[in-house]
Amino acid sequence: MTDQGPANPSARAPLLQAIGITKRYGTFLANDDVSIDLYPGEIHALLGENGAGKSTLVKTMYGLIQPSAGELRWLGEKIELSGPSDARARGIAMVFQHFSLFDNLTVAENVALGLDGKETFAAMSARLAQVSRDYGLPLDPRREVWRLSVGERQRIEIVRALMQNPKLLILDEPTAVLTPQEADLLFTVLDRLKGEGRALLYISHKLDEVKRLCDTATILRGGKKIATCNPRSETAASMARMMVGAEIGEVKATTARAVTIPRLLIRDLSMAPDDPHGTYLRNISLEVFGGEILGIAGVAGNGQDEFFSALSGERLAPYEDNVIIDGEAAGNLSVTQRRKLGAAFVPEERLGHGTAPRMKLSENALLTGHAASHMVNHGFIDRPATLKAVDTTTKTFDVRKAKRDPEAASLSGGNLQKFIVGREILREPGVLVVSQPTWGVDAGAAAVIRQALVDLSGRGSAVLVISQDLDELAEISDRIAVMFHGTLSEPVVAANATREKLGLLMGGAAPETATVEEVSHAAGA
Amino acid sequence: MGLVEAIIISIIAASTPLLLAAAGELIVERSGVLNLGVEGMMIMGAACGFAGAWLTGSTFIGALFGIAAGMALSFVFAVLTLGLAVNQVAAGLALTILGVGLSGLIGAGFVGEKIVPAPQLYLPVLTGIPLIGRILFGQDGFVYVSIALVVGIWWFLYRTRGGLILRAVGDSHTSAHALGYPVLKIRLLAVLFGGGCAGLAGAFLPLAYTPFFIPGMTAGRGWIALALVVFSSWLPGRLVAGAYLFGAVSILQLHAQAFGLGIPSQLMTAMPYLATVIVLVIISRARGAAGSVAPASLGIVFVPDR
Amino acid sequence: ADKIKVGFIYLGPVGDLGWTYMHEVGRQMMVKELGDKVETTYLENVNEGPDSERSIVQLARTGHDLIFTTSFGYMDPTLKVAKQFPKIKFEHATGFKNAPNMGTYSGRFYEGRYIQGVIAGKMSKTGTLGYIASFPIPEVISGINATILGAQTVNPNIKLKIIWVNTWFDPGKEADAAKALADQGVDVIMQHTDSPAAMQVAAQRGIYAFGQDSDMIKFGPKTQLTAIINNWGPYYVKQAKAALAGTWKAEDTWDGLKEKMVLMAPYTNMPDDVKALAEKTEAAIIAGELHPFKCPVIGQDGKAVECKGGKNLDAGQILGMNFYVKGIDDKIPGGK
Amino acid sequence: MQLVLEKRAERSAFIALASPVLAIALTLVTMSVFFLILGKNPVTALYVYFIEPLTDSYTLMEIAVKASPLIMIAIGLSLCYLANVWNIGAEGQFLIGAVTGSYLAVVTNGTGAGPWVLPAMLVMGALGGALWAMIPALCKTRFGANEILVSLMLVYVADLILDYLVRGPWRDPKGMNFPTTASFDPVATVPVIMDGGRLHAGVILTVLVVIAAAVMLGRSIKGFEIRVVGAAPRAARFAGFSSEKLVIFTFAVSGALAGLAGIIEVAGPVGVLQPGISPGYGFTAIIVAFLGRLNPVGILVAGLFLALTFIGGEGAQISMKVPLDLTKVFQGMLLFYVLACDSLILYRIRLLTTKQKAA
Ligand SMILES: Nc1ncnc2c1ncn2[C@@H]1O[C@H](COP(=O)(O)OP(=O)(O)OP(=O)(O)O)[C@@H](O)[C@H]1O
Ligand SMILES: Nc1ncnc2c1ncn2[C@@H]1O[C@H](COP(=O)(O)OP(=O)(O)OP(=O)(O)O)[C@@H](O)[C@H]1O
Ligand SMILES: [Mg+2]
Ligand SMILES: [Mg+2]
Repeated sequence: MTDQGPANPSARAPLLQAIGITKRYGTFLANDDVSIDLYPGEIHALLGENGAGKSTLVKTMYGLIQPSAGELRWLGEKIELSGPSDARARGIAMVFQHFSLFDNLTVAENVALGLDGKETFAAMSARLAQVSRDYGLPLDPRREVWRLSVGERQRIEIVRALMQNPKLLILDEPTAVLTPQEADLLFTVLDRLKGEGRALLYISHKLDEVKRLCDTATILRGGKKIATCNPRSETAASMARMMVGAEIGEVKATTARAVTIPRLLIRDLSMAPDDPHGTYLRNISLEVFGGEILGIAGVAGNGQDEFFSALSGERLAPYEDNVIIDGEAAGNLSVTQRRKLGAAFVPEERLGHGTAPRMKLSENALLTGHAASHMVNHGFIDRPATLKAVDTTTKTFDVRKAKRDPEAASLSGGNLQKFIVGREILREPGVLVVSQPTWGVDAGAAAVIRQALVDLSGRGSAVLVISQDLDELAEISDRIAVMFHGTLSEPVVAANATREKLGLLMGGAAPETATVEEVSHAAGA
Repeated sequence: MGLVEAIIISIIAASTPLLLAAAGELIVERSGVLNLGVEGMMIMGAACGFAGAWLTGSTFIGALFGIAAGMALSFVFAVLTLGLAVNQVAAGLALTILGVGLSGLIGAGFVGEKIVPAPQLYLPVLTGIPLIGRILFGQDGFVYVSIALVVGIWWFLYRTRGGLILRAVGDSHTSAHALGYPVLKIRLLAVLFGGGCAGLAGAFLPLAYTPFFIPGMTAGRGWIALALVVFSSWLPGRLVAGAYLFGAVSILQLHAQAFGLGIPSQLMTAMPYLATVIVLVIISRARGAAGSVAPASLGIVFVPDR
Repeated sequence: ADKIKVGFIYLGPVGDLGWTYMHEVGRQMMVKELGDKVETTYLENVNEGPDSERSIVQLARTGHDLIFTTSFGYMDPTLKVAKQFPKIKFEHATGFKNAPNMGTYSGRFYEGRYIQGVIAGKMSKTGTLGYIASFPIPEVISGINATILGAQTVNPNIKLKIIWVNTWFDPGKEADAAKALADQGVDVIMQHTDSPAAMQVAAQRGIYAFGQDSDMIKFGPKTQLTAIINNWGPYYVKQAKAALAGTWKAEDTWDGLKEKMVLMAPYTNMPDDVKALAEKTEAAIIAGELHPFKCPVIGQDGKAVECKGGKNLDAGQILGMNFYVKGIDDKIPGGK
Repeated sequence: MQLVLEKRAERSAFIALASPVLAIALTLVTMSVFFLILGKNPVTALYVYFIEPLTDSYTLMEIAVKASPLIMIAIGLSLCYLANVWNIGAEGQFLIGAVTGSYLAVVTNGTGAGPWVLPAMLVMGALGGALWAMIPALCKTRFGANEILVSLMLVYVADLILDYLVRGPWRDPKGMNFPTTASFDPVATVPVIMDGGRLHAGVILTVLVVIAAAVMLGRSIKGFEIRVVGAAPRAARFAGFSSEKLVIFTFAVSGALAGLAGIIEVAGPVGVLQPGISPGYGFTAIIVAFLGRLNPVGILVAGLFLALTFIGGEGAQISMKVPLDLTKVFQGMLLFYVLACDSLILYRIRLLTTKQKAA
């Protein structure tokens, strides 16, 4: 962390100015007259709920999309970016929210593709080794990307951006997939870049991170700029208020959280992954009681996906008593049969996994509802019943949408997530397994979802939450376990689980011995 | 000329149109596009190639006509699948129907005409070397072009930046787009290249193989070329092996009959197709563990955000 | 009638250079000879399955008086349509079913094959002939037998290598088969497939070949020994005239060299004595002195085939031929 | 200038209706241009192609007869394609269905067997087609082999099996050794249901298949399963639908329908088993499936429309003496236009001038 206070913007000339940027998709305004000034030697945060237009704005700055109105100025001069390579040529680099990597190509080839090819491949490779050593971001240039962990992939993105020696570096939610330790490492790098006099634009949903790191923050809401402020003189709550435009309620614990019998049991589950890039699950045992929320922390790619599909029945466990739902051995039962036992599941990926994007909400209600509700009679679909399920979910969870039964893809991320969680909770499951319930969801929607989970457990259900967001887990879980390389740690009572302790477990080290550096290294391996 | 040498020469000739068309399709598929219209582009290449050679008296110009015809047809495909994001399977099949019809119309006037076949290389000393002389130094231009093409494709894919970009586009069009590569333009070029190769492959038939034109003379070779690309798991080296293997099976079954081996001719004729199925199964199975080698974006439409 | 409409159903495209093409040549000859008196129509590429009946009906319904259906597979549909349209005259090529208003016609192509056999037997230095065969139907088998019987008259030890390509038409494959034969030491190639591909291969290899369906001398000026020409024109003219005159009758016509439905292209690229022998053979066949399937015909098992026709095999035996004669060292595909 | 597509937030219902009309209009315009170039009167030509066949009962029946196998096969294929399973070997399944169904006709020929023969033949045909389709299906589910290529390669093999049988073991003993089975007995023949033409009972089966498919896709959970697996495979798995089972199911159904179409064709309009029983129905049906937008009713209309172009094309050969290849060109073009116009359902098209591009 630097001790240096926020730079005084007015004293220096801005590097890049966006003036009155407007981006129209059809009739929808993704950006509406947004202006922002970025200064060298300064980290500027860009905040906003899901769909506020953050990515749209930075893609405009990177030349990837063309604004419908407004202009960019580079060192005071008006510029028109014809494309990303044009932006790169001026010294603008970007780390994308959704990785822009090529799985079947090597690290070096991926990096080469992000550069403009003026040097030979050999020279580029040498420089790659140099840069990654300099910034402490080790990479094996010959490995293919699909073999790498998420953290390593993020590293490629960052090194690739650094190799352009950029004057302006844009990072779109870079810490979403990192362990706290990895994130700390990244912050060190960012501070160093700032010290080198570069401008940084930083997008994140994690407000404490922003407070720690950034000198200035611009807040977007509904495509419009709401304010530019100094994050250090704001509180997380005040910034969240600006983002959402309203107070965000605290999650209230329900009083009746009587922990009863174990409703979900996992017994010595070991499983090979079905794709070659996956993680082996090793000897996982766990009990989730009725009335409790058990959180599973861990860096993405440590077996959570495999664990989720073993629980949901998308993949069958080796033995039927590996998974026991409400007393029934379910390890070899299909998803549908498990749902019939009263289990419900919410996967991490909203579009394409939790829902079929191009199908209507009523059909998406049927997606999980066909198993254990009255939507199907003798093999035929009861249309009115599916529509009614949509209406109920809409009302109970405040799902905002343009019409009664739109396609899933047309909903914003937060609203779709509310729909999916609501769809499952309204079935009053005895066991709910939910993965990343609020991933990339804005604060308002996140609060609604978390409250619903707490309420469900209050009604006696067993809730298993897989999440990378430690704050979220701390807020709602009763106990927390950590997943690392396919193994699961002993759960600890949430009240005793400090960030430090969990962070070390997430790095796979026994808490007493490991140092931060070792851990982050191990997490990437 | 010994029997073995003669058989090898026949195999090379039979394999050449397959290799030419498949090499082009390999590039197309590497860029992430599946063009099932190879048969249609080939037969157009045959009709126009013959027309060109007959009108000008030059095999070379004929070949250029063939290439141009294949490219023109592939351009129509590109407009649909790249410009209008149309389903590639459907568009490819439609392309074949269109190509067969058009080639019939164009070729109708040339049926029964005759041209001088493409000359074969003759180098005074080298061609005379026993056994390998004719094989290495006595082929027609198409054969050398087909080999050069595959070597060139290998070099391009693995040794140049352009090739790296092409592979990247086929692997993930979203990432390539995010990095500022013009995905659709690159695919357009790939599709046109594939069309040109298919056209050249088609032109080979009336210009070198059987120097006259008849409607439908490609007789399903375009489909075989498609199978070869999969067979090769999108690798140029294996493509050569596959094409020659296929040529070898189809030639050797004829020889087996002439030797009077007494196997049902239907079974013999079915051999290459059965062999393709079996090889497909074997490679797919072997690949299972290592993950798919197909370009990850193959056949998926891409519509860039702007 | 002073004017009739004549329709043709073709199996292939008119430009196939082979079977369909020769019917088309015949049609054009009819148009040339009869001028305004006939109006002709053809439907090409008519599949032998479900489409053929409709195509024939379409011609029948659009005022055609005389309809030629030019492939074996049209037999049943033609018969069916003929029954529906008793006033219209039908002629079916190469089949064996007929009706009061449906005749059949075909050529005795085996006569030409026999002459080719004689020539080939003389011309071959290696003593091995090559035969590119399409499908093992009787017409092809009788052609193979006639060939070897002819060849045996000049070279009792003649050998025949047969390749079945399972297609009437795939120039590439025909060329491959020709190459395979040439590579195996064959020096005269005969074919029962439609394209000139084999002729061109033979030309490249400097060996001999015979044209099929039409005179292919253009594709092998130094290669073609002769060709069997399917000469449908005169027959078409004759039948159209009969229809015009009202004298048309349903008949089974099976004409050969004598009636000029089968023609031999000029004998070229051979020494005079061979040419003379060929001409003599042709003349003998025309005169009825020589029959290619003169009894006894010895089968592969060495026994004489039953002689149903008195001196020769009868028409049924030839039209349904399903055995090889002695001297062919091979098996008929699918045969028992 | 550059063509740019913009995704619509929702598919446009209006364009879904307007697009086929637009596509046909464009085809007609293009055809007219062709005819003008060929020196023919386009109005007459279009009349011959599209109207004349509709003006008389024989050609109307023929349209139904021609369309029937196309529609039946296309319905099966549409299930595959909706589920993202690429069966392009329906031609082979058609042929094998014809073969397995004909087996009974061949062995009972002349034995005076009862009326059970035809129903049993239809069942055998459907089973044969389904089993043949199992080869690519199992190669895909077991080994991950690409079904497009396997199913396609098997077309050639099926063709050769049929060929082998009718030239060898199944050859009509009284048929002068020509490559055909004996004509089927009346009990082995699909009955004609209307005088003066070939309209046969198989057409009724086709209509039933269309209705069944429409009900299944629109109303049943199985239809939903097919659509979900095709549209979002992971979501389908999450819903508890197995994509592997569905590969088997859709291949089996489409193989069975193709096989059924095959045996109906042989036992109906053709009446014997012989080479060349299919004028490429299996491939043309792919086009019908797409023309009909993978929707049963759409396929019904598309099949009839394509049959109309075939029969109109024959009419044009007869009365205008235009070559058959022209009809093929029109068919290819029609499909292009339909596909292109359909893309407007999902996307909006904008033309950018170079200037707008920079702005
Ligand atoms: N190509 C597009 N067409 C139509 N709408 C789009 C397009 N791209 C983005 N949008 C819409 O624009 C809005 C802003 O999207 P953007 O990705 O900029 O949000 P964001 O602030 O980055 O959100 P998140 O926090 O989820 O990343 C969203 O409502 C999104 O649905
Ligand atoms: N100038 C370049 N820019 C971008 N990529 C390149 C360039 N040259 C080569 N490549 C790509 O880099 C990869 C490796 O290239 P190259 O063989 O030159 O590397 P290398 O380090 O010399 O490897 P090796 O030691 O195996 O020969 C190839 O995939 C190639 O496509
Ligand atoms: Mg974003
Ligand atoms: Mg090197």
